[in-house]
Amino acid sequence: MTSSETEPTDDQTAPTPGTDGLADTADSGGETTFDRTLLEARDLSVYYGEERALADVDIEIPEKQVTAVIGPSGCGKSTFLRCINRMNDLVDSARVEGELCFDGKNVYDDDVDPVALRRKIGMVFQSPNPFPKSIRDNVAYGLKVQGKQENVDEKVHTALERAALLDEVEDQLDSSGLDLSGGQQQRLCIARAIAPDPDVILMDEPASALDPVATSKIEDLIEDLAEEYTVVIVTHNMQQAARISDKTAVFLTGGELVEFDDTDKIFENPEHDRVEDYITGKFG
Amino acid sequence: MTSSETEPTDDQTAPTPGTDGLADTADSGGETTFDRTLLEARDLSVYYGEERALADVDIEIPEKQVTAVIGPSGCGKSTFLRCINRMNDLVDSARVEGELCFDGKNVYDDDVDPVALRRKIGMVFQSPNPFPKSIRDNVAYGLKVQGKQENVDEKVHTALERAALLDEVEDQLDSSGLDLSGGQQQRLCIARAIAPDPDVILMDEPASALDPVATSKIEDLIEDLAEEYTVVIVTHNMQQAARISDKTAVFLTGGELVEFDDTDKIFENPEHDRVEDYITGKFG
Amino acid sequence: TGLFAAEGNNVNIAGSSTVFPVTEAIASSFSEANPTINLSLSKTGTGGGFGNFFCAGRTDINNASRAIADAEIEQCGNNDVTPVEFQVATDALTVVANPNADWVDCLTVEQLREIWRADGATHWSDINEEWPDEPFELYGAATTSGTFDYFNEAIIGEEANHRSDYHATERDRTIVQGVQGSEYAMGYFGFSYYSENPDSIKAISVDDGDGCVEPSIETAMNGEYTPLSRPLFIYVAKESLEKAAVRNFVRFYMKRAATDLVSEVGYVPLAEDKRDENLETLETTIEEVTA
Amino acid sequence: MAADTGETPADGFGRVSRTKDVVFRLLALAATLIGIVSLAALLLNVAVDAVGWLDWQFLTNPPHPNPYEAGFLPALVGSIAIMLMIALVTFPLGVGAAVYLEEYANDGYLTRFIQLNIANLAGVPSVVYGLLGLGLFVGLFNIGYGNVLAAAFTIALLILPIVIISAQEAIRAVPDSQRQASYGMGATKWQTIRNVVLPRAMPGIMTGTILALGRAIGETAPLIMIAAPTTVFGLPNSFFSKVSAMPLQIYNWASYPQTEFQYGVVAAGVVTLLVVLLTINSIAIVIRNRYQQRT
Amino acid sequence: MSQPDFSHDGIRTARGTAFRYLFMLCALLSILTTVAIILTLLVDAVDFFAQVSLVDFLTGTRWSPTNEPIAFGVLPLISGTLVITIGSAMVALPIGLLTAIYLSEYASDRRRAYLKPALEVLAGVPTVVYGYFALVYVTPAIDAILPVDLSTFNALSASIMVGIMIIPMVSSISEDAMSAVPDSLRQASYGLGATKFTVSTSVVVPAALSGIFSSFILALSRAIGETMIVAIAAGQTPRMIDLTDPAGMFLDSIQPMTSAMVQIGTGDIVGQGPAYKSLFAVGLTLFVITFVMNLISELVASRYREVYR
Ligand SMILES: Nc1ncnc2c1ncn2[C@@H]1O[C@H](COP(=O)(O)OP(=O)(O)OP(=O)(O)O)[C@@H](O)[C@H]1O
Ligand SMILES: Nc1ncnc2c1ncn2[C@@H]1O[C@H](COP(=O)(O)OP(=O)(O)OP(=O)(O)O)[C@@H](O)[C@H]1O
Ligand SMILES: [Mg+2]
Ligand SMILES: [Mg+2]
Ligand SMILES: O=P([O-])([O-])[O-]
Repeated sequence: MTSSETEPTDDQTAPTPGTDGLADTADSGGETTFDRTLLEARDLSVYYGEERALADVDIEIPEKQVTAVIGPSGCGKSTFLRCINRMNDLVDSARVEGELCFDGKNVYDDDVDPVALRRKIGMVFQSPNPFPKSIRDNVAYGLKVQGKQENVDEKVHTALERAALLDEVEDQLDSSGLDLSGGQQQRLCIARAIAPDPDVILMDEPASALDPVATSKIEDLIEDLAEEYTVVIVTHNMQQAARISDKTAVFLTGGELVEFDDTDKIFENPEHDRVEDYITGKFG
Repeated sequence: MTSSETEPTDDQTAPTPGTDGLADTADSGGETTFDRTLLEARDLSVYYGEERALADVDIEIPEKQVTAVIGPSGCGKSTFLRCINRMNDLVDSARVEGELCFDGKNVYDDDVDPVALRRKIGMVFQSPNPFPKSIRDNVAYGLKVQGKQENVDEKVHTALERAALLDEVEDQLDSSGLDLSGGQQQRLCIARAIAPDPDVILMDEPASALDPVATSKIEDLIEDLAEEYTVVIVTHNMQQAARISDKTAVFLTGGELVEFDDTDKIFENPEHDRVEDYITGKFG
Repeated sequence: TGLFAAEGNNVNIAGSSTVFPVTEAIASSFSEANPTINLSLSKTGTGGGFGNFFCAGRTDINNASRAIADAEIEQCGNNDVTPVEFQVATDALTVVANPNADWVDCLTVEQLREIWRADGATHWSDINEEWPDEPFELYGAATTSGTFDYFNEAIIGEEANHRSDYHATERDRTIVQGVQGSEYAMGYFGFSYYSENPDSIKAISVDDGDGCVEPSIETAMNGEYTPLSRPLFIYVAKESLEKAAVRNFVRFYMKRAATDLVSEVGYVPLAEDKRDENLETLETTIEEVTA
Repeated sequence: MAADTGETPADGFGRVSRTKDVVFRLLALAATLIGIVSLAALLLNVAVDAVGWLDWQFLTNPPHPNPYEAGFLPALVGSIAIMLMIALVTFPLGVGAAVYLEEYANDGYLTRFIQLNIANLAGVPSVVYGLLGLGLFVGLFNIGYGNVLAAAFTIALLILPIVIISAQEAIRAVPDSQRQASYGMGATKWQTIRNVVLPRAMPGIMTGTILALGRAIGETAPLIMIAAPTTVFGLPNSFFSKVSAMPLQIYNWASYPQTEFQYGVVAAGVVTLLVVLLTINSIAIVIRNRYQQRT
Repeated sequence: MSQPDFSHDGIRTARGTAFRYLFMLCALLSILTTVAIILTLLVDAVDFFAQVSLVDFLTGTRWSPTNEPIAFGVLPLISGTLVITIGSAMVALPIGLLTAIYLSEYASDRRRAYLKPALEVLAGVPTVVYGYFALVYVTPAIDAILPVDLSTFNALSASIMVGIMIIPMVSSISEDAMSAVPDSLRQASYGLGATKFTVSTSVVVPAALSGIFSSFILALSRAIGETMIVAIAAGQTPRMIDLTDPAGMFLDSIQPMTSAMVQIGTGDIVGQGPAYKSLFAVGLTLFVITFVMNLISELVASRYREVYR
């Protein structure tokens, strides 16, 4: 909330995460650098039946950067993520208020077809969920449902390459996606998500089911992806958020977005005591 | 392990838990006070299939005191408890090595009938599990299965009274045990466990499903019970262990009993760094 | 008598499906007067009833649309069952066709033989060139039934075999429905099945050399309807007459066999002298076993 | 489809055609309803046809070749007698087998073999059970053909697998914490089963058994195979009385020459059979609902 | 220190053992049943095959147990069974599968709550009632509606009725398999911009395929063993089917194995000759076919249950 009013600047360089970023952000105070905003929530609230899971969230997510969403369990991180591609439509009890704009267009407008919307947004889930099909069919699935039938093989290869999986599976494209290891499965899911070439990739705790080695591969991959895609990632692991993201949004209990800023700023010098408490582990 | 060599002393007064105990135990160093040992494990190991859940445990549990068993999740607390009344017999894959003596008799000897053993040992479980019968029949259940058919009504009353439940249910003894609140149900289960007048009461996280008010009633009750019974209680709540127990056994991952001593000693000045780390929340 | 009283109150009957309706009608009115007697009645065909039930000592009474055969008497004898014959009605075995088959109303015995024998005619036009050039669709009694035996003997005779490529069934209802369903169908069965369905099927008159005779109760009773009218029987095991229930039922049966009850189900009732003769036989036999 | 998607989000995101979706949904709904609706239509037909035929005299008379005098009583009583007998046989055997499989048997080869065998038996055609009854009860044990005992034993074997499977489900649904509580009190296995497991599983077991009896009451082919008589006039007065049953009587009537049987008497019989069946099933549902709240 | 007494109580132990074996006996009864089925069928079938060669039985194309010339070729009966199976499969498999998809993917919980029991009523209606429906209502209705020459006894209405009867077997087992497909797969598909139709047909159905397959086999096995519907409505004409003439296959009377068994069982067949014993030979054939199918279905089903524990 503190930072959502700031205007995007021309500065295209994302602040590099790590300790060297500390001085910059500490100096700039409330002032933060912004790219072009791709996603923007205004007064976004979500209710499950009577219960409010997201409370008046305002946020501007920049294009082609990694934005991390962190917060204690049940604070509404997943709910927020699923607002972006309207996956909450699938939950009967869910009700959304406010606006969420994708490139200026409110995705909750009546004329928006959520199916069409989702074709612009890839999604990767907490635990790897490949289809019980061949690796090739898994990656080609999105192309198939979206009717993008040309050059399928080429696109499958490219997607697997971008997902840093190609080398490992190149000669077993016809074996089942379920036969891969957990980390490979998750990269397969990433390949599946990027194959139809979406604009945004949403990831909901994509590494929580993985071992440290697999996790670090996925983290490397996410940083690469940000060169071409806008990545929004939910994580419960603060170190992970600090390592890979450019921006960090901190939700706290009650579905409130307490602070949104450059990642370095959040981790080194947050505005709010509650955020500091949460980050240092005193709460949550 | 540190203290298991020390001989029981004549000192019948259990050290009172709380801060005043601190000075005593801190002063006495490795020296601890013991009552008569009722339960004694020697080199006790338990395997589930190939996996070892309890590793060479040696412990002497004194009579008519509260012994708390704490440790991180999966460390083998429940497994240990269920060794005492041979409930592990019901798990096909479980295999026990070493000895566990009840009043000097190894309960794993061939001539021991686990059914007879369990009649000397009451057990209370994590979440209240009353039978879908009347309150009276619930409490009388042990008497019935054990063939103790005289003065059933009187014994039911006494048990309910000791379990601090009589006042609340006196005029609805014939209504179902399921109609009680969670805390009442758990006290009903305690009444059920003590009605046949066992020697030992085992409790496996008896308050973990309860709200704070119900929990504190149960805690009071446990302290009272120790006047007549030997109580062994598993808890994941260190504050609870500190509040109610005389002795504390700390298991750490791998089913290892790392430290067993007077509760005050454990909480104020543990021998092992790992125990200290665990108790202060740095680990587990 | 409670719900589970003695075996002695049971009367078990099996046998001919042709005689079945007669026995059913009589058993029904008998059991209304005697509710404690458990009468059971099975449609097994005459031969099946003799072979599997009656002569095996499993039933007290067998319905029969033909007289008992020597082999069957022998089988009964081996099991100490003594069959006592009572004629209970007369039947006019009826050949039927579809009402729309307007070209045929009467057939000679030779024509019938040609239609029903093995390697005989296959098309209507084989019998008469003016008739349609369509294959027969034939429905008849199952081979072991009394009806089959009787038809086989009266029409086909010794020299030829009854054909086997026809719809053979124990269930006469099937024949009615089959013939009703196809213009080129033909079938035969007991008269009662025709008399119940005179609108949906048409009876064929039979010419035994003396001109066409329509099957009816009258023509059967006065002996004009040849060669297809036949006597119907029940056979009672002499040994079963020791049971009071069986005695009472057979007495009741004999009296009723001469009444309209029989014509109501489509058969010719017994003449009164024949009935008296039956009753006499019955009482004599009863005396023999109860003595 | 991709071509439908507009390039500039400001104009919305385009629309993806839902024609297939809608058509498929309607198709699936139609498929779901087709069986139910056609059954309802047939039931309606038979109910209409039964009007005027299903009356007191029909329910209290013995059968008769004259459709206006025909009655259903012996078949009705026969069905009920057979069913009671079946309940007496299958309930203890079914519960016993289920208790063994759920509470005693360990997960060895024998158990899995028994389990597979039970699943298979549940799928053996009823006419084959008829032959079993014919060979075993009528032939080998010489109980007699077509009587109450032979009929009940034969159909009991037929529904036993169904009873066992549903009893197993009911027993499996008893929470393990209940057994633990009982063993913890020093109860023996049998005490635990009798005092804790069975009382708790009983509504489920009863429901399953009663539903299986509903299946039993409609069985015809096994009765035919054990040579149950075509028509019975009196009420069964011993275990060895020849017995008919409602479906068998219906099957017989369906072969009678008169159309009054086809469109009247048989319809009345069908309606009676369905009413009895429905009553049985509603008893099961009442039991299930009555006890379901308590869990 | 006097040791506590935890010794075994003889009576208690004996009672426990007695109950154990009593219950075990009940469970073993099911195996006895199977053995008894096989033995009763085999004993008489062996008698039969002593008089009729097994080869003639299995390859003969004429079934005429009582009519001269006598022939015991089972193929016409298997043909009849095949016709009914094919016919009922054409009704039940698509309808049952669509029903399962509707229930699992489209119907709201409330709607499912009354549709499922309503469907189960279909399976609970006695088969003799279905047979009666087929003969008395369905055949005349088809005859009136379709411009075909339908025999009174025909495979068509019998197949339709058998098909309707087995719909619930297909739908409920398939639905179980579809419900077992983890939601995460559906989410993945929706997340890629799939419509409900695509999710159902390209993710849920393929993932539930083994369960669906198992439901198909089980339902067909049930159709093969169905007796009363065919005995009442399909006729008694054992004939070889001509697969090139589908109309003739369905419009005329046929005789499946079960119906032949009923005919022999009620027929006017005397004594212990091959005509009577053929009942058991056909019964054995039927048992073997359905047993193998049930076994396959059970094995396939247990595999799908493992996939998503
Ligand atoms: N389908 C649902 N129906 C009802 N309530 C829901 C549903 N999904 C989530 N909630 C509730 O909404 C709140 C936010 O849930 P959400 O899943 O967004 O949290 P989260 O931050 O992702 O938590 P976690 O870290 O545990 O995944 C929680 O209180 C949760 O119980
Ligand atoms: N029935 C069982 N079969 C196989 N392994 C088991 C079984 N019960 C427990 N274990 C394993 O044994 C180990 C110890 O389990 P135990 O239940 O004793 O832990 P615990 O300390 O009580 O944990 P918690 O605090 O979570 O209850 C764990 O690794 C557990 O996975
Ligand atoms: Mg979440
Ligand atoms: Mg535990
Ligand atoms: O049943 P039948 O009268 O033809 O033997």
